[in-house]
Amino acid sequence: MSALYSLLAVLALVAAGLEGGRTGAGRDALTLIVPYAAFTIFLAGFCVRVLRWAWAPVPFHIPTTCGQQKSLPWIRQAKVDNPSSKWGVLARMAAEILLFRSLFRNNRARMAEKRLILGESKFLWLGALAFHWALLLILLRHLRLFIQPVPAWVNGLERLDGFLQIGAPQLYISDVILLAALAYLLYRRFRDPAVRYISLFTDYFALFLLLAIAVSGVLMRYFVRVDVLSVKQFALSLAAFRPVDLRALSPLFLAHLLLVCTLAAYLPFSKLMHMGGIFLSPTRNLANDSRRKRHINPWNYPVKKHTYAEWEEEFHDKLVAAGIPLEDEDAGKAHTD
Amino acid sequence: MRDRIWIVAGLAVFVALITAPFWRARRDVGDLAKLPVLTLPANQTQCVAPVAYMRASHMKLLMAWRYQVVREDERKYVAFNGKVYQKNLTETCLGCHNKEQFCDRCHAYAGVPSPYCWSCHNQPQAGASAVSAAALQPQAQPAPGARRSPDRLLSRMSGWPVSPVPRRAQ
Amino acid sequence: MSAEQAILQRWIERTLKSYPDGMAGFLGEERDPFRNPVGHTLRENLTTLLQELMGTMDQKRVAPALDALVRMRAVQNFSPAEAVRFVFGLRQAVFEVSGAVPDSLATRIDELALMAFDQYMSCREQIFELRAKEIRRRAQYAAFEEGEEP
Amino acid sequence: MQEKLIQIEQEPPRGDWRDPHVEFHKGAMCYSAAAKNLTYLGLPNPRTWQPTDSNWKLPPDWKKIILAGMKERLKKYRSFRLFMDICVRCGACADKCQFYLGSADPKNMPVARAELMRSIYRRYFTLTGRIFGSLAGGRELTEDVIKEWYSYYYQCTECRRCSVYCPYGIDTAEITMMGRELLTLIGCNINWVMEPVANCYRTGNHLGIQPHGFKDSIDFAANEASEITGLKIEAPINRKGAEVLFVMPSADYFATPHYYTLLGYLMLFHQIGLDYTVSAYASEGGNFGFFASHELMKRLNAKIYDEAKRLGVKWILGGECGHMWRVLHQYMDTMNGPADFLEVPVSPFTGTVFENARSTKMVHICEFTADLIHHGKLKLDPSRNDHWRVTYHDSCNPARGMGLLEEPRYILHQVSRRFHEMPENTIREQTFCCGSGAGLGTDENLEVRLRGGFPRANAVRYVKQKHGVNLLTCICAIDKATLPTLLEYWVPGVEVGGVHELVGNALVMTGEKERTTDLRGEPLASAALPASGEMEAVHA
Repeated sequence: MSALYSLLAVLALVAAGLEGGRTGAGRDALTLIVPYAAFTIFLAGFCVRVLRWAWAPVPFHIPTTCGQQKSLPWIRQAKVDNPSSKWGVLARMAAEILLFRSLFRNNRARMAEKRLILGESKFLWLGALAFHWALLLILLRHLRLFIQPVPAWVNGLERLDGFLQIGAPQLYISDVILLAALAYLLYRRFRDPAVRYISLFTDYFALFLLLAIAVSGVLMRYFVRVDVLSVKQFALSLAAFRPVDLRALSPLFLAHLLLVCTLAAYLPFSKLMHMGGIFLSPTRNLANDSRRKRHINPWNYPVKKHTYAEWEEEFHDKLVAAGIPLEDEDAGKAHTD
Repeated sequence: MRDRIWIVAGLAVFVALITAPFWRARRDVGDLAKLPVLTLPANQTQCVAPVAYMRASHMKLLMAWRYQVVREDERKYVAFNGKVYQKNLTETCLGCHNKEQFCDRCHAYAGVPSPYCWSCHNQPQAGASAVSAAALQPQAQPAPGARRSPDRLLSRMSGWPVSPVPRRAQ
Repeated sequence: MSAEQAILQRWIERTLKSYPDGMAGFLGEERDPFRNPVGHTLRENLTTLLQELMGTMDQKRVAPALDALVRMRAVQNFSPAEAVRFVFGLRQAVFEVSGAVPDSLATRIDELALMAFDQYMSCREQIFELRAKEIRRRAQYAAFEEGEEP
Repeated sequence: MQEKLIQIEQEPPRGDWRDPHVEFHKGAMCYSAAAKNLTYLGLPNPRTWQPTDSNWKLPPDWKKIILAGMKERLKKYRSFRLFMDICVRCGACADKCQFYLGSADPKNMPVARAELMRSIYRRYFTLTGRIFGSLAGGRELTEDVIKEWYSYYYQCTECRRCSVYCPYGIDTAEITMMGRELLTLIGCNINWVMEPVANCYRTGNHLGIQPHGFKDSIDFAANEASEITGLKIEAPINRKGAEVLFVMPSADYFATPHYYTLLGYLMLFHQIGLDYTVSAYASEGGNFGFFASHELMKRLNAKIYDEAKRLGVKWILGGECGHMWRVLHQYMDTMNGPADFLEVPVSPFTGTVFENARSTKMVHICEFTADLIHHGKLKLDPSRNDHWRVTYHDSCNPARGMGLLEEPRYILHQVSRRFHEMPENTIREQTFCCGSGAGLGTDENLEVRLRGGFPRANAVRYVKQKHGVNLLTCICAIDKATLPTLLEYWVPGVEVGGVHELVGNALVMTGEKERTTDLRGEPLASAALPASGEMEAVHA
């Protein structure tokens, strides 16, 4: 049900984008109000969310250790999976964020009959990694629309992405990968009963939304061409807070824009905040040095204890009978029995 | 507690990166509205297809031409208005347009540098002489009557009539 | 695929269906014996049982295979009937593949079912014994706590 | 007709997990905490009840208490707030939980276990949840939700295996700990946790053994060690001025097979001449408070530093125990430190400075012994362990909360000649839990434990069939207490022992008499096991 609802929600957005530009008021809303509002919500929401995490302290030092600790000098430490220094933590976080290290642990490639067997769980890692990197590349490529003159590195990325030189406009590999990865992630959510069991509206909604964005973008680039010059002019004018009404913006572009704005505005309220949260995860971003350095809990408070004095008083006679030394006895005498 | 400063710093970097286009755009605000100034051909008033189509999809036309010429030996192109052209980038296109003053300017603006057309084709020496320069401004939508394509969905999504992509010059 | 393989496939699928929806897929697909002990146990021992039912009914192979299956299902929140029902699943699997269940095989399946029931009971008894043992050990602690000698 | 009968299938109910529904089965649930234990500890809502009752006698304002408790914890624990927010439900954790693998109950997937809490978080603490309710993944807090929490937060051993595979490091142990803290606020505890906590608070150890009983046990062990070796081995208690305070889990001096490990410690300490003492006041290293709330953990843990200070020792040595070391390694210094009255631990025999324990001043016995062996301070005769074919079970907390992986292996390689690892994806940080940790090691939920322990047992069976393994060593008191039952059911013929039991066997002591039996009183292996070839079993 939640899958259906979220699909309907995304389709409604697509329809609103396609049809909304037919009237002047609608176009104003789509090209002016929505982008600014979405961007503001995104920035403010993102910051609030991260700051709220930041302001909750990390009372205890709880890294999950995934390798040998640093203990005796002759035992080889797993410096990345069980870091004891800042650099180790940096390496661990980098592996986590850039390569999805933990998901990869899932990934135990096996050689069987001289062939590499990749099971189901490996595809999750591959799909997730492919999706995120492709998305990043695509976002960076979009900078060509927001920056004038276009920086050389953005052009470089484009050239890299289109190095297959298929067709004109050139086919971007990232587009293909993004679509394939999204399709796989969606397929997996439907097909794997365990994942289906836990999937919520928001899980499907995010996937459908991203898929709709990707499809509309691909359509615009390869099939229903839009006038890139107008788009760029529009993007630059937005960035300069001097929006111009551009009649040449096509309905498809408006739909794409609306979907992207929805994603941006929705992000701070959703699980997509994992993009910021991963940096803060206390099981990953702490060095395993809790015995070497004292970790401070800002709200540490005194608790009720059963003190030694109370204990000795309660068991006094039994202690004496058993010959266990008491507090005020001479320490040396205690060890006689 | 001490990590707050790192988190806030990281967040600040993130916000700065995200908003960079805004700062940049505000700095160069004067130039932004300016689309590239193109040098239009002096001797022609009409391209091989409507301007709106050419702006968005000229590469598709070129690719179709290449295929038809190289694979099918089809060299004649009948335009939307009935005029007949040679399918020839160097002769037909560059006969009117100047690479540096026409193609490259938009390409640079849109961030599509140096398509691989230029690995084979050169600007002919006696290139078109530039007479009138005009800033490229958005064109009004073509009149509904101009629609030729039966493909209404595509034309609605793109906002202008699906162009006469030449399948076969006939 | 030979008929025997087809039968086995169906038998395994039927048995997997006794697990909750979310689980059956994983149990059926993940082949690593250590990541998926339940699925592995099912696959391996159902295979052995089928070979023996079709073959010589070697008790040295049948008993451990049946034990492994029943021992597992005896702790998995199944009712006694559900726990041993998988044996009858074979009858259905054979019927689906070959259209009829030979009398000799049917008899063997019935026999196997009875064995499974015995095995189930002995596992349950063992669980109760183990519990009783732990409780006894606890009672010893309690006695010790009161100050008596262990 | 026959056709029809056969076709009856058990299709599991395809429900939405958000409709809370729990049935408590005898054999698969834990009994409630006795009122006297809660009263003694001053905890809320002591009463007589059982989870099978329809009325749980919750306090009238229980809902307010839970929501206020959640709010407070969201402010105090970044882990809690973050883990509530960022899960993407990718499902990577699902098949990593031994309870899910063993029970096939989808609510035992770590992600689902966390969603039981997240749905409440979303409904009451997020904007979208408050507006959109169930569409945003929220649900109402009802008594059934509390029952569900009770059932599933007491079916999690806080072993952190899921956390290893989570791309964001979401640690279900953190969520389970919060769930149990919230349940503690309204008096929904299990007795197997609260009784040890109350005992420990009063007497100093989980079993409630009083000082004289403690002394009897220790003396008994010292005598037995003396008898085995023919030496006079003593174990000082509450001795002021010793260099080292030794703290072990109470099971070591009371339960078997832990007891043999204690013999091993005593013999080791005697042989090297360690200047140490044990304490009757801080006679427990393990900490069941950890399984109820951070506050209870701190209340129990405080005794160790207090006692070290009172006795005037220089540093502290800790025995073989799993969650004890999670607490000592990751919580003790923060909660009850700084231990500035102690000195940085230095091994008096090798001069090794334990830099990694510079602040906490507490060293793991395996670190200590490995250092001794590495410096050639011990004479070992591994042939005395030849009757054992040994494997090693990484206990969850030392593995995933500390990273103590190689030290015990180094020791085992030195004291045993027949060591075989279990398959790679079931050991070290990927180790499977015994299924009985975090206060679940009781008899009333034996079936849950047997299911949860199945993946571990499955790996043990593999090495038993392949290498003839007959001893599973581990460094955790709960493992030693519960794995024997588990293995008796799943892999009969494999015993459970401690690493220092094997050290005690192999240790050649100055002036000792010739040993004919091991610490268990079983004859040494001149009657050796059949060679490995004969034991080789056919295994696919």
